[in-house]
Amino acid sequence: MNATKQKIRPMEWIMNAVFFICGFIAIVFVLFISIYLIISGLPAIREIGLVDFLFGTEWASTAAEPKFGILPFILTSIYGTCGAILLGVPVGFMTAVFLAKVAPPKLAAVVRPAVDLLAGIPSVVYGLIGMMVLVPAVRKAFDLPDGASLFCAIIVLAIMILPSIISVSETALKAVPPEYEEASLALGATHIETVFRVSVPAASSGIAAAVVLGIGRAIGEAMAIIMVAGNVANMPSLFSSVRFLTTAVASEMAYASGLQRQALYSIALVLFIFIMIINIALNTLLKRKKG
Amino acid sequence: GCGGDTTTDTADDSTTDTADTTETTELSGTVNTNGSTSMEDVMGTLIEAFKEVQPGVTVNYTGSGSGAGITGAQEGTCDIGLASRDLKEDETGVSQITVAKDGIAIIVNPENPVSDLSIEQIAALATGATANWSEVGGNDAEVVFMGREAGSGTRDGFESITGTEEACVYQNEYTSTGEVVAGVASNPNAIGYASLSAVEGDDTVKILTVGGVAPSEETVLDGTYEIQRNFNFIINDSTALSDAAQAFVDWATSTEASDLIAGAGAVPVAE
Amino acid sequence: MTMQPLSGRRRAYDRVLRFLLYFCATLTCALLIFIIGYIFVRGLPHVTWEFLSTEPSYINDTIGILPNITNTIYIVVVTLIIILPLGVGAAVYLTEYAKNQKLVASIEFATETLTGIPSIIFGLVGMLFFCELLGLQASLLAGSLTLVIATIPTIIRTTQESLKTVPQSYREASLGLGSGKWHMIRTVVLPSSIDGIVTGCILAIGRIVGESAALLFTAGMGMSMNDFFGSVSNFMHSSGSSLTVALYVYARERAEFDVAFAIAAILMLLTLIINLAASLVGRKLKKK
Amino acid sequence: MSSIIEVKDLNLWYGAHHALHSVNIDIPEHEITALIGPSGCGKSTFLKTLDRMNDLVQGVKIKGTVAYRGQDIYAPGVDVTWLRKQIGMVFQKPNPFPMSIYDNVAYGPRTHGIRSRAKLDEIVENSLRSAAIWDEVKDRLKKSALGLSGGQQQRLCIARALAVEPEILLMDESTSALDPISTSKIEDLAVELKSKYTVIMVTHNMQQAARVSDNTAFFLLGDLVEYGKTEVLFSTPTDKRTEDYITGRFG
Amino acid sequence: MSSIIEVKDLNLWYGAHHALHSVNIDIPEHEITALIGPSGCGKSTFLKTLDRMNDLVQGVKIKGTVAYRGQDIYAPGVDVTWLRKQIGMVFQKPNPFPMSIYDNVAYGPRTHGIRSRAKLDEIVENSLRSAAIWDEVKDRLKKSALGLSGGQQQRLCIARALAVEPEILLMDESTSALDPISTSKIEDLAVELKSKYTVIMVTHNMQQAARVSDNTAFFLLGDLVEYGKTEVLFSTPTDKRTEDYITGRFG
Ligand SMILES: Nc1ncnc2c1ncn2[C@@H]1O[C@H](COP(=O)(O)OP(=O)(O)OP(=O)(O)O)[C@@H](O)[C@H]1O
Ligand SMILES: Nc1ncnc2c1ncn2[C@@H]1O[C@H](COP(=O)(O)OP(=O)(O)OP(=O)(O)O)[C@@H](O)[C@H]1O
Ligand SMILES: [Mg+2]
Ligand SMILES: [Mg+2]
Ligand SMILES: O=P([O-])([O-])[O-]
Repeated sequence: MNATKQKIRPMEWIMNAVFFICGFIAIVFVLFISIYLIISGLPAIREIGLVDFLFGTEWASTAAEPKFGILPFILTSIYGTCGAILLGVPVGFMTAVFLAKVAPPKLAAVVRPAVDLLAGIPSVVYGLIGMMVLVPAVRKAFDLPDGASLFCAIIVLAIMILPSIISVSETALKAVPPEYEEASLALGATHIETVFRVSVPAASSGIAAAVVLGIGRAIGEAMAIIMVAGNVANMPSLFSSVRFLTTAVASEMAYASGLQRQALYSIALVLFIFIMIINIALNTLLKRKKG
Repeated sequence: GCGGDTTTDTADDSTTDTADTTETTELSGTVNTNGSTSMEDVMGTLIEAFKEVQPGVTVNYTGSGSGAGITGAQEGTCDIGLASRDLKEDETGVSQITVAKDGIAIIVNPENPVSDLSIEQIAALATGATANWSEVGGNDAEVVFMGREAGSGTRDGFESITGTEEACVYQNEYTSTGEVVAGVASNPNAIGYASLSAVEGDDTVKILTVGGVAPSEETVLDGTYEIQRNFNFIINDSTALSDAAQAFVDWATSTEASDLIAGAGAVPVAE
Repeated sequence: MTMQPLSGRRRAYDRVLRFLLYFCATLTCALLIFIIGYIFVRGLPHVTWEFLSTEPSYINDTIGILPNITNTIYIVVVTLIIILPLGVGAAVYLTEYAKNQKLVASIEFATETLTGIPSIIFGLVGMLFFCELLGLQASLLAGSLTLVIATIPTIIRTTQESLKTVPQSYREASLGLGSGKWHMIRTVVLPSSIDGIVTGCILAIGRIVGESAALLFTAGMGMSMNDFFGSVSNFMHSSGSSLTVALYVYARERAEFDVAFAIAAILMLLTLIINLAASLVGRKLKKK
Repeated sequence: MSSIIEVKDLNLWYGAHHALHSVNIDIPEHEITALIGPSGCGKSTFLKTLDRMNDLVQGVKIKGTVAYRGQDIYAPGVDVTWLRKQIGMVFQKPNPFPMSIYDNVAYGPRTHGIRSRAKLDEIVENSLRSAAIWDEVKDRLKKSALGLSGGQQQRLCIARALAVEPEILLMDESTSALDPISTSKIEDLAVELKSKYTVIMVTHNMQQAARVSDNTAFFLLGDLVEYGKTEVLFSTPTDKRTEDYITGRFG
Repeated sequence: MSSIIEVKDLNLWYGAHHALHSVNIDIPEHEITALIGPSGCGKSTFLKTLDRMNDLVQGVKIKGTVAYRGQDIYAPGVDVTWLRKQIGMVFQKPNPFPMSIYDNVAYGPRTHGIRSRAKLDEIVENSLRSAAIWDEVKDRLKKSALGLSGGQQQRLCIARALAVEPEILLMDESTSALDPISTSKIEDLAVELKSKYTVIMVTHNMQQAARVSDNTAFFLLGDLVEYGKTEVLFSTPTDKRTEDYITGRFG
């Protein structure tokens, strides 16, 4: 019996080091992206001027006298996201309530994997259907010169955020302790009353998180909407061809050079800041749920 | 679209030809080319035929527009940049090697009764000065002008020849030749421009005559069809090409490749 | 004591909400069925053995997607080989070793942020860093490395989630018996969380297969066959499009819609398989 | 005293598992009836049949009759929401809703259509007073109920149940998650409440049953083994199994 | 009898929260010492200081000495894994590993380097016998431990702790999640074990402390209020607070 003689365990020591290195590298990746974006995004803003950059209404990056105003992109991204949320959230939320609380288990067991499938479909596939089905349909239905528009982008985005809204809200609804529902039922409330008056409020922060997540998805999507939005740097209106922040980067990235290219990095930085804000909101919501 | 039988024959010929001349070196490696989407058919054909010449070399083609080809060559993200326009003065550090000439076809939907326009009329349609097809002898319908993104060589060629730089009103800015063709094909009121090599023999769109001249190999070569430009390889001045890349450039700009280029719809320039 | 039936107002509330619930759920399902149905109907007829097993030819005017399939496999394999050890290791470090709670919280926040970053941004950074600065050109390797950065947070997070579901009492019991930390992790923690790790891995594959924006500018759009394992230089410099990028290119740039739908159908099948595998693995290992 | 609930030949199955075997029991009004027995014997199951909370469980089959004031509650056409308004329930773990204290208590009345603010105020105050927690919470009615201690939460749950003016209060081990001091408060409360309500409580704690209840029912493996006045059952049990159980050396 | 553990002036802080205030206690060998006190008084915290399980908690600060057989376990260089092998712990909720019964018991010995199959078989059997569960599980050693009932799981955990041959067994409310019959089995077991081991048990249940233990320590808000022979402490407590607590009318 000897307490002071500490056994040497090389494996313990090695694994500690290995895990530390893994953690360290992962962190470096994370920091790398953020720092890289900030560093490469700043010069153009400095040269163009923050106000001109953010609030300029004209984007003509290749003109003889180039203009780098990204207000059209910012507004398009905001309108597009809001539109997608307005359409997607009610449907997604109600579907989640249905799956979590109302559907017979067997039906839910069929629908849930289907929703997962919807979430797993690559965004270009959504873009393809949007471009082949939605765009011509919109052109005919509204008698437009061309169907590719903000409207199509909103619909495609709404469908794309549906699965994440459904699955995050459903998880939140399922996490509501059954005791709450029992208590409500025991007081003589009906099932539907219980769901909407007790379960939904109890899951509200989770549902809010789903909405915020949906916002993040929508604002960051590029490939699906580049296929349906027309991509002209117009100020947004529902049936005009528009560019989002993401598609602005995507459309010029391949050939941009000089200040134009730096301006794209600045757009990416603006996008990054949007995402950060959304993430902080998401984090506080999730924290509140835990606390 | 390319003519099946004859091209295959030519490819076979060239294989036998080069087998004699370049027997000495069996090269290997990967050559990445990136740029003009107008050059897609030409490049696709050349790459495929080159496999027979140098089986060990893989040539990859990425179609992202001429601007991207020039930037790619400058930044070193590809070995050979592809541009359907000539380099501008401020594009330094790279040089160009012309492989072919190509017409820029003005295309409309097959339903459109218009079949000939003058350059001035085209410019007016592009800038929105002419907003209705009836003004140029078509149906009473709004003009939908479709074109390419700012980095496109085709756009550069079209706008500079028609004198509409920065004045065009695009309903849609597509990032490739194929998209413009598909866009015009699907909209009865559309007009657009695209590489002749891409639309020759394509019956989903109608190719207009310009000032009465139909674009063809002859009219492009003799200059009577005015809307035309060069297909160029863009090479970085400071980094030497790999042996494989050099071999590809040499072969593609030699007369051996002429028939292939012509088969792909462009006009070979090698003598 | 007589029984009073539900008041009219309560009954109406019940009915209206119930209707909305069924309506929205039906809408979601209808959408899904339409998407799947449309893709399969338009795509599957063009999926032939020839289509799957050849490369495109300009001379013969044929299109095949074998190069895209092999490119996709390359990207999945290379990305996974890097992110698996790194991601799982980092997750283990964060949940089991890291002492400084503040540091852990900020790293968790950072990984969370990274999962929310749009892939177009990864594409941009990947192009600048891997293709230009490191001189990898537009290549499958650069694409894979870009995806490493894009997916590592997902792996870290799913692994962390499953490590956190291992009851603390298992750890206490193991340490209480005099185990060292690594011994505890190896014998108790990892075995109990393996299902979550495997599921996370499958989901990462799904994400890689579905990725397009980050690859478009880092891996190129080439359609010809690569011999990337032929030599080191080929491994480093092969470029080309994955299935999703090929779908984009055929649909947008070449107007080859049948090809695009055929690829879409294949991608749908892949997604289906990946989802099934994830849930099967999850269920099977859970049972054990 | 008259019986408020009469159970005849009640059998219950969870799928294939026969959880209650022909239970017959009459529960007298305005008294406290305790249900005791080892874990898994069916106490909770039985309690839940009284307000049909078992309806929520998948695959439950029930035979026999449960009459509440002479009316078979399993007869077709019985409105469960009405039944559950008559028969309140307090659960093992305090389960206040994640809302304010006021909203918790007002939840039931609101559900049943009371909208008037003044009326609600009155009901909330009275219920909280009846549950002996008014003084502790009257200054923080708008605060979240989750900030209360376990014992307070449980009394709040009782107040919430009382607010819909039930006739019967079912309590399923409602003190087992609480510390001794809170437990005693709730026991006192139960005794007070029996003047207005009928209380049926499940307990693991035999001493609690002995202290608080008027009648005790002893369940074992789904059988109602013995049922009678609490003093009698604890002092002179007639069934050997009851004796074994209550003389076990456990507290 | 001699003391196996001597605690001097032990103070513990969780961050800013001072959870143990200058605790002094000597724990005699081969006896059962019970720790009682209301919830949150620091019983578990104290117990965990004895095998340094508190090391795992973030932000813990400990002052004072804990001597195990005269050796300060908080001295630098002490090998915690060795210490934890000497001092086994059984937790409140049964926590068998999700492995077979055999592997659960063999886990400790394997950890400490025993590989021989015969040796392991012997240890497993002996430990399971000592924990009075051998007969119940001998035919299903290869089955998952999670299939056992709660009481069996807890005895399995005791067997697992015994398999590394500790000198002291710490039990933190190890019966509180169990039914009365399982509880009695574990109490009997604790009494049996004290011939070979020293047992320190935390309990909420004063009757259990009275029934089983030789010595009792009463904690209140982080203070060790009173410590002595169980009979003495329960019959003639010297501190008013102890008396108040043990004469409360709760079981
Ligand atoms: N939802 C259910 N599905 C299947 N079986 C169940 C269900 N609820 C309870 N049982 C089973 O029915 C029997 C009686 O359970 P019940 O909960 O009524 O016991 P109890 O006496 O309340 O026990 P405890 O004192 O542990 O609360 C048990 O064997 C239990 O496993
Ligand atoms: N990890 C921790 N971090 C911060 N405070 C803690 C921690 N663990 C316990 N405490 C606090 O220390 C005090 C003592 O806790 P401890 O768990 O020792 O009480 P206990 O006597 O075992 O109570 P119980 O009977 O409920 O188990 C409590 O106020 C508790 O809130
Ligand atoms: Mg129960
Ligand atoms: Mg404790
Ligand atoms: O794709 P382009 O040839 O028009 O640059």
